Amino acid sequence: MISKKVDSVSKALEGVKDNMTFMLGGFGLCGIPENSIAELVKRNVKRLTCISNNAGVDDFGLGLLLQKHQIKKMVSSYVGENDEFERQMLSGELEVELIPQGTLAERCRAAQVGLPAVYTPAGFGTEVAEGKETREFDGKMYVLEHAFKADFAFVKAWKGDEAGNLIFKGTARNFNPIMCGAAKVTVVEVEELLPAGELDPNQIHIPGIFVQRIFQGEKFEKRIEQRTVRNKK
Amino acid sequence: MISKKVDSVSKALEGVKDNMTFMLGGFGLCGIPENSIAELVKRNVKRLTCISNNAGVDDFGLGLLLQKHQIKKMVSSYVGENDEFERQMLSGELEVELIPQGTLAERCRAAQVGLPAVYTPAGFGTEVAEGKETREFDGKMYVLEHAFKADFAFVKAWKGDEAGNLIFKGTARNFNPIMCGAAKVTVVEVEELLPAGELDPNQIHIPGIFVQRIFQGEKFEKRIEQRTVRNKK
Amino acid sequence: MSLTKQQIAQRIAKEVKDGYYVNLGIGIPTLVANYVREDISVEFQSENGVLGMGPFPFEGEEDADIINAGKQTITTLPGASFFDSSLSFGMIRGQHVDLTILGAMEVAQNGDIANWKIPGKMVKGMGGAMDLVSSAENIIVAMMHTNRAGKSKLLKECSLPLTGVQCVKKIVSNLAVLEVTPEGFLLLERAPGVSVEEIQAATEGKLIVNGDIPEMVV
Amino acid sequence: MSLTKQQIAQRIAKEVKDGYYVNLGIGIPTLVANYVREDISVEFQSENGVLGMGPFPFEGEEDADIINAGKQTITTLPGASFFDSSLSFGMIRGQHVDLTILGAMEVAQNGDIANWKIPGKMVKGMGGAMDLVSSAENIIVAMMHTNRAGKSKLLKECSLPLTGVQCVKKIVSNLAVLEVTPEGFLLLERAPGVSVEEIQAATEGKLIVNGDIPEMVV
Repeated sequence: MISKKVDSVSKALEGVKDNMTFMLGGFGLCGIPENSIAELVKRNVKRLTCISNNAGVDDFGLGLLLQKHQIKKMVSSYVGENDEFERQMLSGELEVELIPQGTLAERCRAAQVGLPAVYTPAGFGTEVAEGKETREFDGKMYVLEHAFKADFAFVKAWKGDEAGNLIFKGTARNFNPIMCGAAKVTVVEVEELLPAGELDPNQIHIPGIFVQRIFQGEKFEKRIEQRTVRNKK
Repeated sequence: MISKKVDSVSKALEGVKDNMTFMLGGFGLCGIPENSIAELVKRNVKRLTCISNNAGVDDFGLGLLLQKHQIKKMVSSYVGENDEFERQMLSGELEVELIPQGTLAERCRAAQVGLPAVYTPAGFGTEVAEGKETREFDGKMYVLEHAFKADFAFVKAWKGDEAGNLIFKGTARNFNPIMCGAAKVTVVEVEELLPAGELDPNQIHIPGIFVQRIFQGEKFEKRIEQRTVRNKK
Repeated sequence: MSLTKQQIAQRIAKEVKDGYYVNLGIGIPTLVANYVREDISVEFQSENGVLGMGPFPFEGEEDADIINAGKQTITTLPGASFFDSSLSFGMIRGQHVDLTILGAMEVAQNGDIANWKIPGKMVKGMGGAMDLVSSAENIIVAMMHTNRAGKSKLLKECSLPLTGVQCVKKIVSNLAVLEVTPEGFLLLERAPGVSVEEIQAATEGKLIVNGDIPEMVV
Repeated sequence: MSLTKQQIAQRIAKEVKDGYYVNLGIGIPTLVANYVREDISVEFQSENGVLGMGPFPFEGEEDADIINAGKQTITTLPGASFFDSSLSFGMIRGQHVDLTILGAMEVAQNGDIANWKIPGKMVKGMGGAMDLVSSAENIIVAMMHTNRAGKSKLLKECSLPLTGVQCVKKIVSNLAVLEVTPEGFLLLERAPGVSVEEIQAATEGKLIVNGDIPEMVV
């Protein structure tokens, strides 16, 4: 067994530098790498390019990096619910590339599995396809989208083992599995870090080969963005 | 819950016809849809095109269809260990398209997820790439390979529920998950068919949306091709 | 009288057939789930990675790890499954989802749709909408027929940046049910008490009226 | 004296480093697992969908659902995982597997390899070999230096249909260890008691001999 375990978030983030490109898992605030984000804030690395479906809210998630002006460019599919983001974008401080969510997902996966590019119908005929190669297959039009290139992927999983094997929970899975191995270094924070052999090999969502470093997160706030409930009968 | 359950292999295979293209899961004899194959033999459908990593052995798996000359063309990555196959191929009775195993896998997945084609480095510079588009990305050469088109996919899973959700076991997983939803109709045989709600939503390998029909297999022989053991100390 | 948002959802619910997998967008589409007939089997997919969504959780039972694409806490029903974003859009792109219901700011008579951007004003992003509209065989748009200024949102050509081209098949607005045909918006049903003339006046794009147009039943 | 197949495997095992994920082909490569140092951490991947392979099962404990790419019954070690063929080749294509060891019928001095087909004779197919050789950064070939007729298998150009182009980095044969360089086969080590002249005689492709060539230690 090849151990991927590191003892602290600080060790897990060794090597992060200004001007790097990061991938960050999560959908809204669900399944985001909270501990790694906190450490990035602490380290105050600057001029980052962040690939993440959303940009957090003003005071949580990637919003924390935005508040400190650490992000130069965001690559996302949806960036609402964040006033500071909107301010920085409209003022031109922040560069933003908006891409379809499925394209974001497939460009992550392409990087993970060594495919250079994919043809997707999403965005054909829209400004998303401007300047990109388009092509017809079987009478339908597709846009060529390239695999992402990133320095670090920050991932949040539910359970993990020392070998780096991961299990995600519910919709906190989202982009996390497909970012594993899609960057030069994949750093995973888990709620529960187990010895190798404790996870059923059949139930592993992502094998440890896609992970370079895994650590037990100190604290998971798991903030809820839209608390919707129904009344008990 | 949308039920995919059918009561018998015979109902599960309704609509199979001569000249159709089938995908069949399995690697060697591991994880093959034994019950569906037996039913195909019984129905004696002819001139089939079969997409499957291997072609079975003389008296099991796809070998049973070969014995009855039901297969017109095989699309596989490896077809050793089958004398009847070799005889039919060398005599020209059987058409054979050999493609790299990873290409086979990705062409299945492409069909499953609506990607028209993929660029893979496998086979570049070899006869596999003859007549195909090749292209450079970042200094490396790739071959364009198209998504498969098939009428039926026959899949073997370990556990399934009435909603069509599937869990595979060990290396019997192989091509089975990526063939689900890659054909017009996906037929799954399982060792254990459970009511919806019995499987943990987090542990499902393939959601039921990719499956049209599911049935409990009557019998699974699960033949071992190479029984290798070590002595007890 | 023009329909309320609830009534638009109610009318769209009639388009949901037994055995359908359905993706519901944010806003009016989300309400559709409340009106689907109980004697048919339908499963709701949310592109953030869940199939088999159920109602909101009871108070105190919310799970931050189980949300829908609107980031609302949800529950799952028996037969549900979770999956990653790649497989989720695989379901969508692979046309395994039978029906997509989403909102629109503008629809053109050729089926073009705009619903993600108002240049210089609204820049939230397209989320999964471009994937959905470019892939789905069956797209119903839930929308108000006109904007607050009374200007038509069913146009000859969209003025806003497009989300997708020639993809909308049907529209249920507060005034009418319309089919998008190669010739233009074919009027199928009127909201109760709304006249063809009123619909015509609210429709900038080409409206096709063939014979008597029935009132919709909601 | 030329190496046995076991000794070739033993020599190759020295190339396996701590922390490596390794894919072993069928034949001599499979034997490599037996000789890897026990004080380093290595995981074996098999392209049919398992990472963390262990030894063969004890008699009576074979599981038909747990096999390797050679279709042999196997076991798994703590930390193992199972996955589908798409993710498996994703590991390979995405260069997450650190070392690929496979057999060859011919290798050319530019690194081309042929190991899947003898026209009109052997038509078993390439299996995963084309994916492996086109993706791996680090490929070691385990082979006999000559065929049964004594003809060299290390050639100027391959005569058989290729499996991959310019991909082989290192060869461990029964006679020598060689590196594939832009100039040709660079001789690194001799099998014990085998002379440079013998190796030269068995090598049709360009052999580069720089200075004294040490005997290999197995």
